[in-house]
Amino acid sequence: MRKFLVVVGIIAVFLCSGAFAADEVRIGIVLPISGQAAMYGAYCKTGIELALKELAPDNTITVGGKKLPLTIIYEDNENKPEITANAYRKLIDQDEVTAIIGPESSSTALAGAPIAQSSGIPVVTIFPTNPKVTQVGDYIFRACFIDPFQGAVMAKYAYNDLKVTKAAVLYNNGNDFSKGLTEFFTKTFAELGGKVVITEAYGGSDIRDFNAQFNNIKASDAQVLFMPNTYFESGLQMQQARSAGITLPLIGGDGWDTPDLVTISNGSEEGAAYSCAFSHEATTPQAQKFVQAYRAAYNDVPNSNAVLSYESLSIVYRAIEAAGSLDGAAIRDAIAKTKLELPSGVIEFDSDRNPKKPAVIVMYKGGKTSYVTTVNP
Amino acid sequence: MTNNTTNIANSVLNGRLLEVEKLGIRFGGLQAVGEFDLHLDAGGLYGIIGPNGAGKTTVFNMLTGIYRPTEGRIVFKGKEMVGEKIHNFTAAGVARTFQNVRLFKNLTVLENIEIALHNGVEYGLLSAFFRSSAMRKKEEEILDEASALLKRLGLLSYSEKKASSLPYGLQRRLEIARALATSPTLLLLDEPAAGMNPQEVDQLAQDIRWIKEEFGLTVLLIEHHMALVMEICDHITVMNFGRTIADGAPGEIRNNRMVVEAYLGKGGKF
Amino acid sequence: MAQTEQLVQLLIYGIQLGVIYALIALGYTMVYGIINLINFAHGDFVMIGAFTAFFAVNLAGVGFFPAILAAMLFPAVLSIIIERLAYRPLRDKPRLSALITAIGVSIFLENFPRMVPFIGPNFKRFPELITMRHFYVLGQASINSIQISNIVASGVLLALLIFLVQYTKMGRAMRAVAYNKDAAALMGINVNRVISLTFFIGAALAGAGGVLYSLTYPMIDVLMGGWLGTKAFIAAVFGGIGSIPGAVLGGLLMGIIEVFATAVYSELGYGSGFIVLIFVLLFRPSGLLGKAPLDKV
Amino acid sequence: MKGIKSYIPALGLLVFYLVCIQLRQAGYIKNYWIQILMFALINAMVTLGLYLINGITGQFSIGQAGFVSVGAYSSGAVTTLLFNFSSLSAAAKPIVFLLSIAVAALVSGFCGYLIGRPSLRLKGDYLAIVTLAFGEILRAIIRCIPQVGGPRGFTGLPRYSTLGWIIVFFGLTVWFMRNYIHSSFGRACVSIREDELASETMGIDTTKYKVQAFVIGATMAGVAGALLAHVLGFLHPDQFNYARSTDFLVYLYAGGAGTMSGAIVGACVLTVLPEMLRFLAGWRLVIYGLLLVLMMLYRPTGICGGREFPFLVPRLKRSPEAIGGRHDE
Repeated sequence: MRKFLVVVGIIAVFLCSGAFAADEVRIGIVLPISGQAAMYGAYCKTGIELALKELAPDNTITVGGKKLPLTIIYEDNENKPEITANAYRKLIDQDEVTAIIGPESSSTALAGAPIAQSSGIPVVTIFPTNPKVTQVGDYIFRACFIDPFQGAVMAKYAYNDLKVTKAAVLYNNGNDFSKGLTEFFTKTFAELGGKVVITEAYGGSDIRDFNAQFNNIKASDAQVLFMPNTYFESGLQMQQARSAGITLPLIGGDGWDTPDLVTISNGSEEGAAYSCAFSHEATTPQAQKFVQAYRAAYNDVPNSNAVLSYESLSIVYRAIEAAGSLDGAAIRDAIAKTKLELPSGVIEFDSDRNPKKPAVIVMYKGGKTSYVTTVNP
Repeated sequence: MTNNTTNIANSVLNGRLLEVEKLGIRFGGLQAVGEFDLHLDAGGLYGIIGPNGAGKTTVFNMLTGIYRPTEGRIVFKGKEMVGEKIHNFTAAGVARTFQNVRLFKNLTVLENIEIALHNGVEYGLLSAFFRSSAMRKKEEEILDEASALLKRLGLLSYSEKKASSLPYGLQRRLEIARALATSPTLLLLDEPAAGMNPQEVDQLAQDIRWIKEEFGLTVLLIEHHMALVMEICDHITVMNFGRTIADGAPGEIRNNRMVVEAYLGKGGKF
Repeated sequence: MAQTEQLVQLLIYGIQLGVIYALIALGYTMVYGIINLINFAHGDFVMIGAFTAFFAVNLAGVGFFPAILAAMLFPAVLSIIIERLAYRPLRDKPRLSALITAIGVSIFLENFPRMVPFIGPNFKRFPELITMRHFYVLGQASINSIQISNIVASGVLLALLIFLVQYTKMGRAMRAVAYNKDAAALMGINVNRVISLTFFIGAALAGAGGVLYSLTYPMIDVLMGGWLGTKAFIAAVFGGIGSIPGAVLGGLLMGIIEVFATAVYSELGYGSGFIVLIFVLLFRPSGLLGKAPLDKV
Repeated sequence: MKGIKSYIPALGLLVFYLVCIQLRQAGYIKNYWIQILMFALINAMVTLGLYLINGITGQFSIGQAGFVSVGAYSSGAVTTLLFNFSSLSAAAKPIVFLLSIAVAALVSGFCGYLIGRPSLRLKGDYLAIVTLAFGEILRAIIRCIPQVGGPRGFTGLPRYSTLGWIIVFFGLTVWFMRNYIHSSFGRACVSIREDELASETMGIDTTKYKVQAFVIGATMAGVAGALLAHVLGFLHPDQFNYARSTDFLVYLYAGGAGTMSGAIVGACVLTVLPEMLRFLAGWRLVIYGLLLVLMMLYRPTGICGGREFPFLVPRLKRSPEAIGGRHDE
């Protein structure tokens, strides 16, 4: 019985620990800090921290003429839907945050977004490319592009720039992002007059052997190979494809956009092209400033996760300032009216709360990415 | 399961309760038992003896459906039983104990008996889920029946004890009680006296006779303990190397040269 | 490529995957054979082995043989410590308590290195220890130097294991303990030592498997052992858990079936491996080479 | 008197619900904790199903998440694809919701039969592997069904499950489970765990009861899955992977596989624990793993240590004639 009381006491302490001072702005960040996607969480954190350092070096935010302290609360979602729902609930109910940034993937964003929508808390999700995420409601925004756009971009690139008509696809049928890009690439490529002659799948990020798939692709008459997968899967795939004797040009999506890809693909990425929001060669002052600041802080080139997180926090921070209050609806409206110069260009949201921004196509050359072309929506 | 019902069931049968003809089983290439015949009349007390590895337990396993014989037939109460599942043998009225006691060790004495009363349960799954009044009534009946049976066998004061906590002799007795709870007409006892001291064996002999009469059973037992078998059985079958080498009344067996040789080698004597 | 060349090529791919499954499955089977424990943390020793080799090569600059040796030793020693601390106290407790402990150990082993700064959650490239060369065996079907080294290394390790189990005193002791722990103890066999040794060997094989796996698919991360371990466990059961030849056969067949199923229909490729497994178990309930447990009556 | 007594647990649950609701209204309990409580009770239901299969019947299933996914997806299909839930009238909503749960129960129960029937020849770890494989096959199949979103996840499910619904179904699950276990059928299952051969010689059709346990356990998981689907409003096939099945196994044995209380307490404690450890950030799962090991070392029989809450054991009266005093013979 005594033990029972102790447990009840502990629980009570936890339940009551949610009381905060009112004149403080809290922003919740939901990221995969543990679990299989933890490295993305780590990248996102670098972008958030950099943005914070630039925007609020003294950890304050000016709301309606008053300078208020700003607190950033990170929550782990293990990249799992249920845990994301819990993280959202905690941030909204217990920490009483003003806005939420994250999570990073579609399958988790879709579990969290309805909670924020019904609680009237504005959210900028970082990297969920599934169009359905922002369709949850008017409080839900995203920083990245959506699958249909990016799929179409790569289809156009293959058909118009590479001038090929027969494509092969290797995708992860356990991954929403990969599946989405595959669908829209196939659709647009067919509309343009090309044909996806072979689609091979694999069943999840744990799979590391793609030889059987490449064996089939090699036997097909495809002229380009589209691999809209994560950087580590694609890094291995590039190696195995080359080792299996596949010499087709390789193209992919922004899942490839991280310097880590090269460390895994080890040279086999030469000539591979992909679409992303941001090229670190971009010449705008915002972009250059960001790349330099990032390099100074982390001694690395920023990847998509870092850029998008940086932009997410900037959007939310500016919107709270612009709204001049901590009211959810006011901030939501301010986010919708965003017009900011950010590293990947001038960010504005369309009526579906997706950012209107062009995609750039970059190519790996000598282990580095180099700018190829820009495709507008 | 009262005294009367089982008595009536037996008396209806008049004649052979169990007929086993040319029963045999092979494991791989090994003929474990062959050409085994057995005829049991209702109400008798029969024994099978034989040295270790003679195939006695294998016969029991075939008579209870655990092994499926590769040849021969088993007719119980006029019904062909070969190929039936174990629980159908039990439902037909064959119950057994095991050489190395196989109680539900972690359950109470009472629960052991209640499980064996399973076939008498008439309520359905839905009644169980909703714990209907009919179900509760039946459960109370089962509880009473189990308690009554335990009382008859002198185990009632142990009913809430874990089966494994009972002394060995009582575990054996509980196993018999559990077999009785399935309302058998034929009870097979596999070495009931194993591990018992002489006093306990004497008590067991009395018990077996008493149980047979009290519950109106036919009993077939396997035993090493020659004195016990000779004392209580009406008819004895002797096995060696999977075959019947002799059968008859205890007096005949005692003087059968082949039996003596099988047990004690040539020149032996009981 | 012609039909037969295709088949030969797929078979080579299947064997390449299968030998690694087999090596890891051996550890499962040995631990299971001795103490009936499904060591859920076994897959994580694959990861630890891979990381050990990674650091040995990158920090000390050693070659293939010292790397694989280090990758076998470190997890092996670690597994003895874990056995001593986490599993031994539970040996007489219900079997499933040890299983849950193993799951806890696995969660710990997967998440602790992630928090260590120089390991972290990121994927790392495994160094190239063997120069990649292709040898054509039939038409365009080829086998490469890494595949050959996998097959040879696994073969050597398997031969060593069989020698150890069949022809040494310790191996006899292991078999005795597997057969009957109490009787073995009465015969003067130090059961604790035998169990420790089994964990040692199992984890060493897992570590070696980790190196070979990482050579073939040169990318490592802290969670790499989870799913690989599960696959190997399935392979061990498929072949008949507790049986050493069974683990080898199970692993090889798993690899080959997976590759062929994927080649036929990649959308369900990895699911089809499971379907085959279920069917095999329905017809051989104790796995391919497992002995049916004899219910002594 | 006796009649009232048997309603105490149900009344207790009702009081618990009312207290939760009142405290939430008064602002003492945040929705966050209500949601965790909902997940805890749903997990407890799944674990109870597993308890019947593993704890009572002594089988070894490690694919429980597969049954949850079947329930979740099939109920989602009913509310979202068959009916357009949000356009239904307020009166029709609960009916459709209940219908979806019934469908979930049927479909997952059928899956339990599908996996239970042919694999009963298998023992122990072989059975475990088949259940694991079955769960993974289900996941692979769900990925190939575009109607429920395939790998992109099933979106737009109505978030209709409330604490009230969940408490009702949790209460029913516990009650049904208790009644089943303490019936002749439950005893038959226990006897299979204790000694399958002896059980068979007691006239028990062990095959039938093993299948029955599988079907009931799967049904409970399916109902829990249906509730879960309508808490989250979103489903993804990878939510129900092999690692999730392991979670349920851990809930069961960490709580104590010997009793219902163990299953319930294990699921609740281990659902809440990771949330309480949130302040550890990245170290959370490291500590969780350690705690699990320490708990099994110092309390190998689980949190409940084989004890059962008294109201989970129905009492029967022995008639005096049957006992006839304490003297034997």
